[in-house]
Amino acid sequence: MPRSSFLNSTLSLGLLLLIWQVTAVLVASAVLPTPFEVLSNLNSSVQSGELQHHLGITLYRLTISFCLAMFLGIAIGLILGRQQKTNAFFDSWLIILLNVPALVTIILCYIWFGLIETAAIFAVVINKLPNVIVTIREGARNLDEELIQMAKAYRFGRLKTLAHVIMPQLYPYIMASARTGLALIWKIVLVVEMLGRSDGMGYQIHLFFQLFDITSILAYTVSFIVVIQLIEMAILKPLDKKSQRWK
Amino acid sequence: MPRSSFLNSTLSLGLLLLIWQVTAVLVASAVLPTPFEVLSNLNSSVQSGELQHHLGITLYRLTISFCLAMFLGIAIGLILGRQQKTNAFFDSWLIILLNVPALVTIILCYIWFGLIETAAIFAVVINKLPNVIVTIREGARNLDEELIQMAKAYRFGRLKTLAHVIMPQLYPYIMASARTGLALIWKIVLVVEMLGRSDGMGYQIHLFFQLFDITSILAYTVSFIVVIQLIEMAILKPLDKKSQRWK
Amino acid sequence: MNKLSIEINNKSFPEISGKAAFTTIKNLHFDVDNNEFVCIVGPSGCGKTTLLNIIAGLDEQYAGSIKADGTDNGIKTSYVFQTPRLLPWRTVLENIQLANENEDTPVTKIEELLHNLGLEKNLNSYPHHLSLGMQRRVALARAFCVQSDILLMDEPFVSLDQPTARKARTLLLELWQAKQRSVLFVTHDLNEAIEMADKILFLSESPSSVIDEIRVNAPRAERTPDMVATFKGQLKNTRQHLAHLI
Amino acid sequence: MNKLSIEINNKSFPEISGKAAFTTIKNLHFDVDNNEFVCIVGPSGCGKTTLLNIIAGLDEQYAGSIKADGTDNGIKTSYVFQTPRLLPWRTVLENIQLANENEDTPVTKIEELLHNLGLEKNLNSYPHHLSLGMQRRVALARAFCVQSDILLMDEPFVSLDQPTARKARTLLLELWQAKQRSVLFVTHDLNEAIEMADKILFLSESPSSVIDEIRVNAPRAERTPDMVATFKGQLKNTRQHLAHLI
Amino acid sequence: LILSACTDVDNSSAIKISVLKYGTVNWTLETIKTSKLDIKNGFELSVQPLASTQASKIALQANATDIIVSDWTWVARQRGNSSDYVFAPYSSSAGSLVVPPGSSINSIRGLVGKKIGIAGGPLDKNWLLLRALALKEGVDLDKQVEKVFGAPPLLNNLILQGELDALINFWHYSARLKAKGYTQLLSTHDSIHKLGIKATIPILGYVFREAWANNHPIELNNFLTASREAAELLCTSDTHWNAILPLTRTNDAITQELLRHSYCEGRITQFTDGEKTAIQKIYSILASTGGAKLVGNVKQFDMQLFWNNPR
Ligand SMILES: Nc1ncnc2c1ncn2[C@@H]1O[C@H](COP(=O)(O)OP(=O)(O)OP(=O)(O)O)[C@@H](O)[C@H]1O
Ligand SMILES: Nc1ncnc2c1ncn2[C@@H]1O[C@H](COP(=O)(O)OP(=O)(O)OP(=O)(O)O)[C@@H](O)[C@H]1O
Ligand SMILES: [Mg+2]
Ligand SMILES: [Mg+2]
Repeated sequence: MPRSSFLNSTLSLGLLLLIWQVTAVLVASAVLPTPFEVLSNLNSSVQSGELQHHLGITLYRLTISFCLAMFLGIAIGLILGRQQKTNAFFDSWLIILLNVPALVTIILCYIWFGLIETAAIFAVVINKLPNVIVTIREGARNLDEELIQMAKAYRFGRLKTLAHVIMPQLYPYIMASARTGLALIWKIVLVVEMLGRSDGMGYQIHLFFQLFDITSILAYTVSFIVVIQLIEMAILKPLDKKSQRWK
Repeated sequence: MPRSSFLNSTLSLGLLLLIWQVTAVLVASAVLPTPFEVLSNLNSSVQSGELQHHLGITLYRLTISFCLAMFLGIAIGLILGRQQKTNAFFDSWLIILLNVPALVTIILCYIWFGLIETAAIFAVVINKLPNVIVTIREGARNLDEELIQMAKAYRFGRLKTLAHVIMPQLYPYIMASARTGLALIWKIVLVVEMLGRSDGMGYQIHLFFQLFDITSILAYTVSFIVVIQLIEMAILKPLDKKSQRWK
Repeated sequence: MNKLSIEINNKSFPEISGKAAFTTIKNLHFDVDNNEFVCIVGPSGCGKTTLLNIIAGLDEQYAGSIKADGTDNGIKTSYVFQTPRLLPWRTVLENIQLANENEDTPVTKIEELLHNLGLEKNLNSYPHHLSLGMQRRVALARAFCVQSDILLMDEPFVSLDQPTARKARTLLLELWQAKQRSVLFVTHDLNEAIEMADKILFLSESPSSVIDEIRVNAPRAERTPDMVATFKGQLKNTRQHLAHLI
Repeated sequence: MNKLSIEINNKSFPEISGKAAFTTIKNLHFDVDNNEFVCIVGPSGCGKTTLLNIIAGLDEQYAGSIKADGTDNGIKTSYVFQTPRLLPWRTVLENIQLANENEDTPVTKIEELLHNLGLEKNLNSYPHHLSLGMQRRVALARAFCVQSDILLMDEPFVSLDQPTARKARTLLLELWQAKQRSVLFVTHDLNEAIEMADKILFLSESPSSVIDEIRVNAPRAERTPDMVATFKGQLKNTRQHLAHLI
Repeated sequence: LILSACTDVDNSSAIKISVLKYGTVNWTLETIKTSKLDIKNGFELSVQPLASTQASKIALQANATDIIVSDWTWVARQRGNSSDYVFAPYSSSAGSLVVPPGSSINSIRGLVGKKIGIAGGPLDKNWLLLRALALKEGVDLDKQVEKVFGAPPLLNNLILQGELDALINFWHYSARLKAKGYTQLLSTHDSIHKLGIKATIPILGYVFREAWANNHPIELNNFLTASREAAELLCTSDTHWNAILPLTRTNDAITQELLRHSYCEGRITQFTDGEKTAIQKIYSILASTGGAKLVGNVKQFDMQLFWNNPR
């Protein structure tokens, strides 16, 4: 009998909190506040409305750049994975794009576009895009040729083949890059906001960092993780379930 | 007739350099130096031996933490992907680990372990690990049950099943996380070195940033990309080829 | 569509690490008349699947030509592959509908067909939850539904029990008579070939070519098991070079 | 190993979205004697593969027991699946060796076996470069090499041309006689069953159980096509309830 | 043996200090090292160069270093978090507000509606003091200008590109702009004076743990002496100045001269109770402008944070 998923996650989070609490008490340093301190900090940030403001803005940036990066990444990754020649040509570009430090792309974006919203979003997309491409490309290289032949024999056409034959096979790769992608974008948004925005979680966290206020940093982190957990529960998990129902 | 791969990459890199050169000349700003300027800067950094020193140290950190993160990530990802119950329990831990800002983990590592090498490497591993886990987990969820049954019927045993049945299926996922992983680790190593080391590429690049010396930043970036290209050509590409020979 | 003429001068698979280049088909020529039912018999590994793939346009790396009515415009095929090749993430019904979208075959017709093949309970099952024989029947239904100039079938009735296979054969003949088209039918079972075909092609070991072409002229109603056995006996006696295939 | 007694009281697949829970096997009991050759015949989708999976220990979600010599310790099986199930990233030889590592069958023996199955040229080919029939033969060779208490075979000889299938049958009988073990052989071809079996089990539609058990006592040398046809004729006349399966 | 090794280290006269590689403090430290001022003063200096100010703060927290350089607002706040840090003044060089050559902005009022870059974020002292000053004139800069927070080098570059109308930046960044003809509208000290506090207060200082200082009072004082001597050398001796020129990372003679000038001007000549009370007053101004964010739970400035020999 499987434990109910609710009980399960309560148990799991409870254990985590316990570990945190014990460590915090043992360490007894301002650098590792107890969960309680973090929660009360979180509470007051919510009360003041500050947290919602910055979280909202960051989520806005995150959503746009996530969608852009995923969409472009899947398209390009699919092309590179299926067309060996194109891939051979652009492979080194991809490696370069992957390994240019975030700092460089962010600075260049800000310098070219100015300290504006577009620059920030563009910088995030540029940083996330190559990761999506690389992951999807691996998936596209490992598609089942038999099913593609079937689609060809029955004249599915491009769109139908994409929707019914290719996408379901890419699904695990898309999920992997969506999950790691949310995390990566969040990490990059932090840097982007730190270097040149006047609002958002990254801006705030950096401010706290200057003051060495770990409690507030953790409070903001917790709020973001809660959002991600909600996304996971409301979108990704159901998607997973739906996509796995044929197994 | 396929163009030789050497010609191909020369052409591709040539085109990139050309685009860069033209943009740099058009922009004509200190912020986007021409390739030539960057190369001569690179040359003088190499002459002084400075670059090799910092590159060497960063590569050392990168290698250790990459190996650790991949090894642990594959093991944990496989377990979570195959055992639904364990996964249900640790899922939220994973999401938390994924989304704790790098800043927080890095600071905590340094403060707990001191500003030592171990702390730096540990911080990188902590940041990379959840990404590997998530990717491998998707792969482990999509293994071919028929082949696993076959292995069971013929009593392959754990190790043999792992080596001959599971690993080859995980291969594309491992490659995806190796490729994006090198890039991610490189990005995190930059922050780790910035926040608490007195050597390495991250330390240097951040110093250059304070002086807004984009030319030097790009020179260092180029040197790193060259290394990654070499890794790609000497290790990953041949691996790819070997693993695809049965197709 | 009228006549289909197939001329494959050479089909080889390129050299791959560990295996030298391999010529599968060499100088294989034959014609398929309008609405003709052609069975293809040949040793395992001789290139039958390769041949069907070429005709279906899935493999373009060969020397030769496939001409329909003298031109080489695309031929509309439906294809029962040697394995079921169903989309695992689509139900039985969806799998068939997807292949049929252009023609808009009404659902009731599909349901009737599935009923005839004994799958009435599994309209909404996913392929992974079916036995292999059931999956093969779904693949059959898919090919039967699609309107096409030519129906390619690669050992379609293996893995079916005798009664189901009999029913499927009848169904195929009915379908073929109702809506005339050419059929290319690969089988290892000479009885089946004699029962179904207008013409049986015998292929050699690879590099394969046509070693013999036998016409079966008896009307299909008269092809009882006895008649098939007699025909086979005659064949064995008159065509020594086919003995190893029988 | 001595006697194997199989008692499956109930095997059902749980409810899944879009499909209700489904009982495949109900009260299916039979024994396999030491070194007995048992053929299983039943309609497509009745649960034959499910049964073999249970015996092989691949499926443990059932009510009942599989007992060898009265105990339910693991039985050492080798299994020819309904699909080849070769590791695509291993060559033919490697695939067979991997399954054999515990026994250390010498390479020459494997090569000989592959030669007998007509695969002498493909020792180092990867499965993707073989035709389906060839892949099936590799799977046969793999199962033949492994020492086991019981050999499970799920329609092993479909997709093979007649001569190859004949050779494979002979090989199987030789192997079985040389190194005695029990064989469970699923087939849709009653002729094949009569030719090979000590005992033929007929299964009903699912939820399936054994509806009849027929012994074939003639020595194998005497089982000519004529004898098989006669035997089948008798069966048809004496056992009305089996008519639909014949 | 291990124990004795440990005590050995503890009793040694070595001082570890973590600073920005290209920061101005490092000029002083370099001079101490090259002129062997540490040996002469009876201690041994070991400098750990780091790439960011944050890194040095982490180092101090992690007990990986003895001394870092920071400002007293940070120390005040950390003391509130029960960290026993102490501050010894080092420099009064302060940031400033600069505008491009020929800019129409010539007063605080002129900033209204303009785009201003602010390095160091919304809690930056320079910015808070400017806001306080503007409030006295009835202008709420926080609401009436377009603020652009960003990294100091990035902002410097943006104003050069003409994307900003004015910029508040740290002094060594401002110096580079001034060398390019940019005008300094207001320095932090100007703001302080206009706010009615007549003292030139230190901005940066050496920060260390009180416990450590109490254990090493002699070495610490020797170090502070050496630091003053080194600064003196840099301002009076061209040879010494030229020796550290590479650390300024500029080849432009005007910039170099400006940097040296500001550096020397920022030397601390005296630090008496007068300055301390001035700092206390400024802190309360900052606290009222910056709010709880800046000061945390430290409502009252703790005069104990200044290093005052062993207590
Ligand atoms: N991708 C490939 N690369 C190399 N050789 C191949 C490839 N596909 C098939 N072959 C070879 O071509 C020959 C013909 O294969 P094909 O699948 O057409 O045989 P077939 O006649 O359909 O056999 P069967 O009756 O067993 O299905 C085989 O010998 C096989 O080894
Ligand atoms: N994973 C599954 N989930 C649900 N139902 C299943 C599953 N696997 C098999 N079944 C059902 O169990 C029944 C028996 O399947 P099985 O594969 O054992 O049939 P079979 O006798 O081997 O048929 P065939 O001769 O066609 O191979 C089928 O009706 C099938 O729909
Ligand atoms: Mg074939
Ligand atoms: Mg079956």
